[in-house]
Amino acid sequence: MTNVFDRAGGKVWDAFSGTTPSLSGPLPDPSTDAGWSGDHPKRVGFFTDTSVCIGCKACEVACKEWNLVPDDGTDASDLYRLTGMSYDNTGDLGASSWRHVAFIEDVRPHGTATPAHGGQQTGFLPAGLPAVHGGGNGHTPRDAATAPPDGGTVDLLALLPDSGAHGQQTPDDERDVRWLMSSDVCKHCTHAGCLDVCPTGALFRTEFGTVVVQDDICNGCGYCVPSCPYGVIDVRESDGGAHKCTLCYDRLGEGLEPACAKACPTNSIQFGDLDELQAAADARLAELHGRGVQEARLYGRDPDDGVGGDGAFFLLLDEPEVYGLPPDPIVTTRDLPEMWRNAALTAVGLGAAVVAAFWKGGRR
Amino acid sequence: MTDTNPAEIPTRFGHDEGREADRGSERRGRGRKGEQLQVPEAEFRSYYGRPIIKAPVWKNPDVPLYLFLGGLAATSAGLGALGGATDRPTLRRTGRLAAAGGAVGGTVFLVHDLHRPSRFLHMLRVFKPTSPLSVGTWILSPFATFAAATAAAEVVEPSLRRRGAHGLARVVRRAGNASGAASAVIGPALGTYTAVLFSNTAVPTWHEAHRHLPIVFAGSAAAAGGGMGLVGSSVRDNVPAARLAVAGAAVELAAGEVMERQLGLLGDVYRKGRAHTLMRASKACLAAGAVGTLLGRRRRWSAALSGLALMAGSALTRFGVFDAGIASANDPAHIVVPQRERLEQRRSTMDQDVAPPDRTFA
Amino acid sequence: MAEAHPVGFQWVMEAKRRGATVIHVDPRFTRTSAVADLHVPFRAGADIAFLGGLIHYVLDNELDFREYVTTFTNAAEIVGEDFADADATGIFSGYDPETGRYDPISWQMEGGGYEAPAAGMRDHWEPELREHHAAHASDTAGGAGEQAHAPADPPRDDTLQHPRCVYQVLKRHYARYTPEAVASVCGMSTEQFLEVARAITRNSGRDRTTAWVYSVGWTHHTVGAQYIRAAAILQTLLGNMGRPGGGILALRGHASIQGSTDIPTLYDLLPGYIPMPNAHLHEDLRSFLDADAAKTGFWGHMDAYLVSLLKAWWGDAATPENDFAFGYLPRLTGNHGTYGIVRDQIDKKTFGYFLVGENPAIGHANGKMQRLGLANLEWLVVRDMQMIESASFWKDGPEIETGELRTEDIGTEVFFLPCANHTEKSGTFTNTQRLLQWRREAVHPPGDARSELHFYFHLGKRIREKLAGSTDERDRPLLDLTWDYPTFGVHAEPDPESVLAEINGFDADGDHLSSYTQMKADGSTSAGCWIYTGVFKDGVNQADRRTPGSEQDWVAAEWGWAWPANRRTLYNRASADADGRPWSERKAYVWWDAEQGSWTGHDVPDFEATKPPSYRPPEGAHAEDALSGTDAFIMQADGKAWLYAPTGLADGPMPTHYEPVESPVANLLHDQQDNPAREDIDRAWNRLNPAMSETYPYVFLTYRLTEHHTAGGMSRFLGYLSELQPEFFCEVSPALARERGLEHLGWATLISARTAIEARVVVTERMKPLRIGDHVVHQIGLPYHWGSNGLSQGDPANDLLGVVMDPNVHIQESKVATCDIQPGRRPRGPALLEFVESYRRKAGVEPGGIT
Amino acid sequence: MGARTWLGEWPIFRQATGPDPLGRGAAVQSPRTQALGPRTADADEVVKSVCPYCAVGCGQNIYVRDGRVTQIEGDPDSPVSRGRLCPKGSASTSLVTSPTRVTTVRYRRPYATEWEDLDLDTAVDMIADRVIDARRRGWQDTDDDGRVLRRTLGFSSLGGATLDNEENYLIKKLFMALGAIQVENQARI
Repeated sequence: MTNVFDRAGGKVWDAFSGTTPSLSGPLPDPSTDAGWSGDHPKRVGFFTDTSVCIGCKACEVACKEWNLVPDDGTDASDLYRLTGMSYDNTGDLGASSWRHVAFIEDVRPHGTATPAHGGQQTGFLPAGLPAVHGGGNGHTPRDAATAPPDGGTVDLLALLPDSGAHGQQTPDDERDVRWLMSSDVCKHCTHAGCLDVCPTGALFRTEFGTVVVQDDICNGCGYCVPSCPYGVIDVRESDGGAHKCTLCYDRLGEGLEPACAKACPTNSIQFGDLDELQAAADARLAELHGRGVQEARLYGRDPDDGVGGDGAFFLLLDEPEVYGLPPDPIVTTRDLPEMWRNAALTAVGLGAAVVAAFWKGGRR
Repeated sequence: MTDTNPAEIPTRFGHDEGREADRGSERRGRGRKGEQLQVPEAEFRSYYGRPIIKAPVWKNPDVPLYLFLGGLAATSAGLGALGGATDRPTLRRTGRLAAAGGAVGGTVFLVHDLHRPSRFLHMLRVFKPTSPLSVGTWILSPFATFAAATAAAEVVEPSLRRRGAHGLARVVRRAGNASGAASAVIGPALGTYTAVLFSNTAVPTWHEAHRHLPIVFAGSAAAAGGGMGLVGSSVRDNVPAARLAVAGAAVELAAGEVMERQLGLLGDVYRKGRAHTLMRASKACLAAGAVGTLLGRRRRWSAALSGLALMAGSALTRFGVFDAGIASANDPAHIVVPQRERLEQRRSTMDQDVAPPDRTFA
Repeated sequence: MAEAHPVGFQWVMEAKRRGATVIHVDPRFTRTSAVADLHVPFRAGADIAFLGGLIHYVLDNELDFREYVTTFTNAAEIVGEDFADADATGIFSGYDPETGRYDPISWQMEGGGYEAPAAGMRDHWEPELREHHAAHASDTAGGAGEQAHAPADPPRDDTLQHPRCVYQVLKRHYARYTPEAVASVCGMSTEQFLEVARAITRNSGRDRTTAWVYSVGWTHHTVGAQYIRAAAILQTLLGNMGRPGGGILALRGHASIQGSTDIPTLYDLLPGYIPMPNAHLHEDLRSFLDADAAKTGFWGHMDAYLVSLLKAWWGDAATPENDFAFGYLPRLTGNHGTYGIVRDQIDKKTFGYFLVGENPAIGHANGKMQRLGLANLEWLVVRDMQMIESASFWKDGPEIETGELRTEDIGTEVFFLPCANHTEKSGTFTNTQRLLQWRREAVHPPGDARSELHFYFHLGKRIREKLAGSTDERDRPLLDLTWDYPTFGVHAEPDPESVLAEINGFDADGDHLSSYTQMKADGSTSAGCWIYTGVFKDGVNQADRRTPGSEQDWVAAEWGWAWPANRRTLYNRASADADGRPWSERKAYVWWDAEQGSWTGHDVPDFEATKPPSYRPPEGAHAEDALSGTDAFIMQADGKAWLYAPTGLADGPMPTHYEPVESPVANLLHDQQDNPAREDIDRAWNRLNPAMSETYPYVFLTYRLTEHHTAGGMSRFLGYLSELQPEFFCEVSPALARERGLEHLGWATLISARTAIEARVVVTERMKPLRIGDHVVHQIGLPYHWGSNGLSQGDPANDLLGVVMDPNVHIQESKVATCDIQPGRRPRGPALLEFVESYRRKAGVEPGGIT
Repeated sequence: MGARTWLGEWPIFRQATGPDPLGRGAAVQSPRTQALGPRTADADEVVKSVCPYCAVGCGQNIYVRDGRVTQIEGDPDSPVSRGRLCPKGSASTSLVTSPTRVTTVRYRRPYATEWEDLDLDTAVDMIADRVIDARRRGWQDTDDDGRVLRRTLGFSSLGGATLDNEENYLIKKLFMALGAIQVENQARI
């Protein structure tokens, strides 16, 4: 036994001390890293091309139907209420929303907007959706007392461009509106914070390279919730378990594609082997840039980013934060060795302090 | 149209506070009126001002109390063990009982915090060095076992002696000493791992403080354990507790201050709202407790009072840090602004000729 | 399209990916606009001005596809001298201000007598007119009915220069529809208009085609039929009909709304678009056919279609001696459209009502009118899956709240019978592209739920049993009816395939017909719907064919079955030129194969397979034989696409812009403000807002959202859909919000002469105020899915609408009307009535009420 | 089953002995997860169908187990829809299994304030009686000019756009035989 643990311990240490680069950075094959043998399937993922998204929300419904996810909302009283965030009444990803379609009404002075994709090239003004304050719908911040004090209703009216930066110089009929839609989902990160911090092994990396919660294991500790740099996973009030997109793990084994991708009418959500999706995405980006859609950019595609690249990545038409995505997410486990070192040193210090307190113990 | 009812604001969206009449004039600004900020307002864009990451679902007060009790137990175990070794029976007794009480109480709160408490034992399926909570479980479990055994010994031994079972009492005492020593050795880890627990999250105010938080928490643990020692031990025995408490309070105060300053924008959560109140109260308690200890250690009541103040200060820090994290998670600016800055920095250091101009890795 | 037909929209996105330009012309900025290359916001109800402007642009710049136009349309034909254009007045010749109706006799082509439209419609006009036409026909054609209908080689000018040739008449009619004028009417910039005009003309011709897609945004108007006509004229001029990538495509909103028009649960049609007979003195089958069927083109066989139908219904009881039981058919005497029926319900002229899968209390215009109709019935049968508002109106309808009705005073006996859903029965839906697809039963319906097939079959059986032995002549049709479908299962479910087989029809030997061309008028064949004949070809349920799309070409002819004859594109003969050659390689679809001596191509040719392009009809030829090898529009009596329609329309031979009845602005193109031939229901519960009313200054339009379905019976009761669009809301522009003090997410009350409703306010830049002349027009968007039942609830938007109708099809104008909007919730109870009345007083509208 | 098996399944043991020392993948997979498969895999039957909402006519596959619908998905074979569905079509399973669906006859007497129960057969019989009665009372043999009408205006019908062609056919056929001309549906709306 001792040998076994020594060996394992050695491996743990290797992984941990950076000999095996598995806490951050590019990782060609996260499945192998997670102990799946060499003949496991290729890593799969989603490429969500928001330039063809029509915001129909089929993905949201198909996901719920397949995964038997309950209606969202914390209780019946706020279930059937408008959020006022354009046609988005889901609000965000959560335990009961594994797909979330964001709607952004982006207003620009006439002639400066680029058609959604393609069309003639016009200038691009970075003036986009204004920052709007307040909790919006859904989750009023978990602890109202600690909510940002400026939380108010989402008062779009007060934020309309003619009362803002563009001021009176752009009358109503000289403003163009761009309506951006994007179906958000769990990113199935190469380095998944939720998975790293899960103390029970409920969250695990599958042979497909995806990140899945095992509901029979999860004890609802909630650690994964704040560990996700994208705010994806959450604990469901009704059953206490943490839930998020499984990339339809139960379907993959049978060769079925995930429910959302299957339903998506315009193929905005594409499912497949990640390397192929990446190639397709690069080609699509080049095509859009060729057509003058300069604001198109890929998000989560880069294996050098803070999470080692996403298994579910996106083509966006504006800055990520406009869609509610963090502009430069990192997996905090990246800093864990340093944190452990600090904690260990401090612990030593604390122990020393206790001992020191007894130094030449003066007694009254 | 005077006979229709006035517009109703749906309760789901309405917050009474913060409805500034002229919010519209600050489209891109953060729109915080009437709030004196040290950090200039940052411009950022977001999705309807909604949080980007999810705030912890950890329960309040369970988790702050667990942190506090863990810290208390961590140092109490050491005080108990060394108190026994240096013939300070009241400190020994206090330390041992507090260590056990803290560990058991902390475990109770930790289990209660789970949304599926019956599955607490699932924590023992795995050992994950990447999960501070897993590591913490493997710290807490033996610690609590040893501490509880030690406390049991502490309680059982005298009664054995009273019944004349001296041999058995001796065995029990030795066992208690051994397990007490073990818990004392493990203790400091229990006191500082919780800092990693918080830091290893995407909550900006916690993660960015990962260099300071262990020190703050260590100080807090020392203040709590020391404070408990002051409360529970006699004036004869309480010097180490007083030293530890004062040192802990000093460290906690200093490290806390440094942390808040170095957080910059992210520190704003400590300068407003409930976290601000809690941290102010914490500092006041710590300062009062430390001064009280220095001046009044020799009187049983003032020593106890100072000890209570220090414990309160320690606990309030935990609550304050917890609240600050929630507020930070709920504020999209905490995500967007630093990450944007990071991106800009990276971009500005990139060679413009090499960087593909048409590809944005956001 | 992306909004209400997202999956169909995948093909638009596919086309766009391949380089197509997508233009969205809509008062709203919808999900479609979001991904379109160009969104042209414009004023609801201005479509004919817009389309007329495009026609003007085409003609003015001679951008029409001239070879197509001269080959396939009536452009070269000469209009009679009596015809006077609408010109500045907006009224064509033949209008009688007394009756508000047109006599179309002056619209006829030169040298031709009165020409019957392709099928039916002669009874559209007042009895006097009808008799007049009959006389006229007899006079001019020497008493031989047939002669009256044959195109007597009308005079033509193929140079299109004759001042009275259709081309020139059309050009004059649209002369006033200049880009500047129509842009002003529509509220768009001239540049925007020209951008569209340039795009569609550039994209039409030999090598390119443009398609127009519409939904009820074009039909829900007092000039709805003319909207479609306008598009038809434009598309025909540009050569976009009968060709791949062309056409005018209707997106229909219910699973088998196409099927319920083909096999019509509609009062004025028999299956296969055969007109219902109207009441005439001494009318028999022959005189009906003489008057209502064209003699040339494929309607020339209406006798065979009708006799086969009568044989399908009355079997052996339909004999040559009794006119094949033609006399069994009930006769019409006027408009019995749904709004007329409801009016009769309110007047207690009709006593019972079946509602099968419809929720008129929410889904139909003027909900109050609908509910009053229900409340004045003796009995009501509702068949649905959920407890819809039309079943529970006596308990919780808005009129109960206002005190207009009291539950205890409502005498309606209500039977709510649960129905089977689409997984619980087999049968065919006909989709929006005429495709019949068979669904197979997956599970049995629960509890008392039954299919409609079961209900009506057994109801019919029960009634026949109760009347068995009756000697009353009026019961003969019922007792002689063929009503003996095989049944199966514990509930004795009729076999739907046996019904489909009856619809398909049988020949004299009892074999399944394979084509309507096999039909005979001698009673030897039977078929329930001639256009569906072939769906059971060879005894095989063709609608159940499911060869995967991936294993077929792009026409996918082996999936399901499209009427007629499994053709996927109608009039596809027009995809080849006069000589039968494809207009271009790229657009090759159906062509003449001279070697084989037959038409061939990717689709089933919509033409007699072996009729060569060079065919010219002999004198006096009948039916299809009277059409030449270039007459692609084979259902037309002359085989031509009509740019100018001498018959068939009640409100003019060419589409003319009229303002909606409730319009905030004056008609800038013609003196006549609104459709002079429209139909009204002038009752206290159907008051109309005056045009250009300051009391009701804003335009509103009703529409659907992706997340819901029509009146909500299939969506508001489902959690997954309700949570996505949880509340009734109105969409307003920021400018209107400022003008009226509306707050985002606050409440607003919307008021019309009918009632007032409340909605959450959604302020959005997607709604744009428009400048019409010097007038700023605000438009308010109202999704109409909500009612008081279900998981997500709200006031019904359709309650705000009044009923005014198109004179051709009796469809209501519900896509544009006016209202006022004010912040805050609406008054409750009787106060609501007084509130609405105060508006009516202010606007000078007669008092409203429930009688 | 012994300690050995138990130990072998203990993820920590697997962590220590297998290729997943950090316990992030293979080592922590639970037996239940390992056995996971799509619930459609054990369907008794996959039935071809068509979406009941709009008129695009998207293909649907209906998965049935033990006489109940367990899942409805797009039919990839359909050249109309290529397996895709909109949110409404995707909600078809909810539609057909809705807990608020009414599956028994509900009857409201004239002037009553509440629903009551009624046997289906009785209901159909009562409706047949009412049809016969209304037909008789609304009957018109001729109009004022003596033109033959042979029809009844006693009752009417609305609906059909959501029904099958076969059902519409029976409705039209029966109503024509009854002389009832007032048949309408959503196509007029």
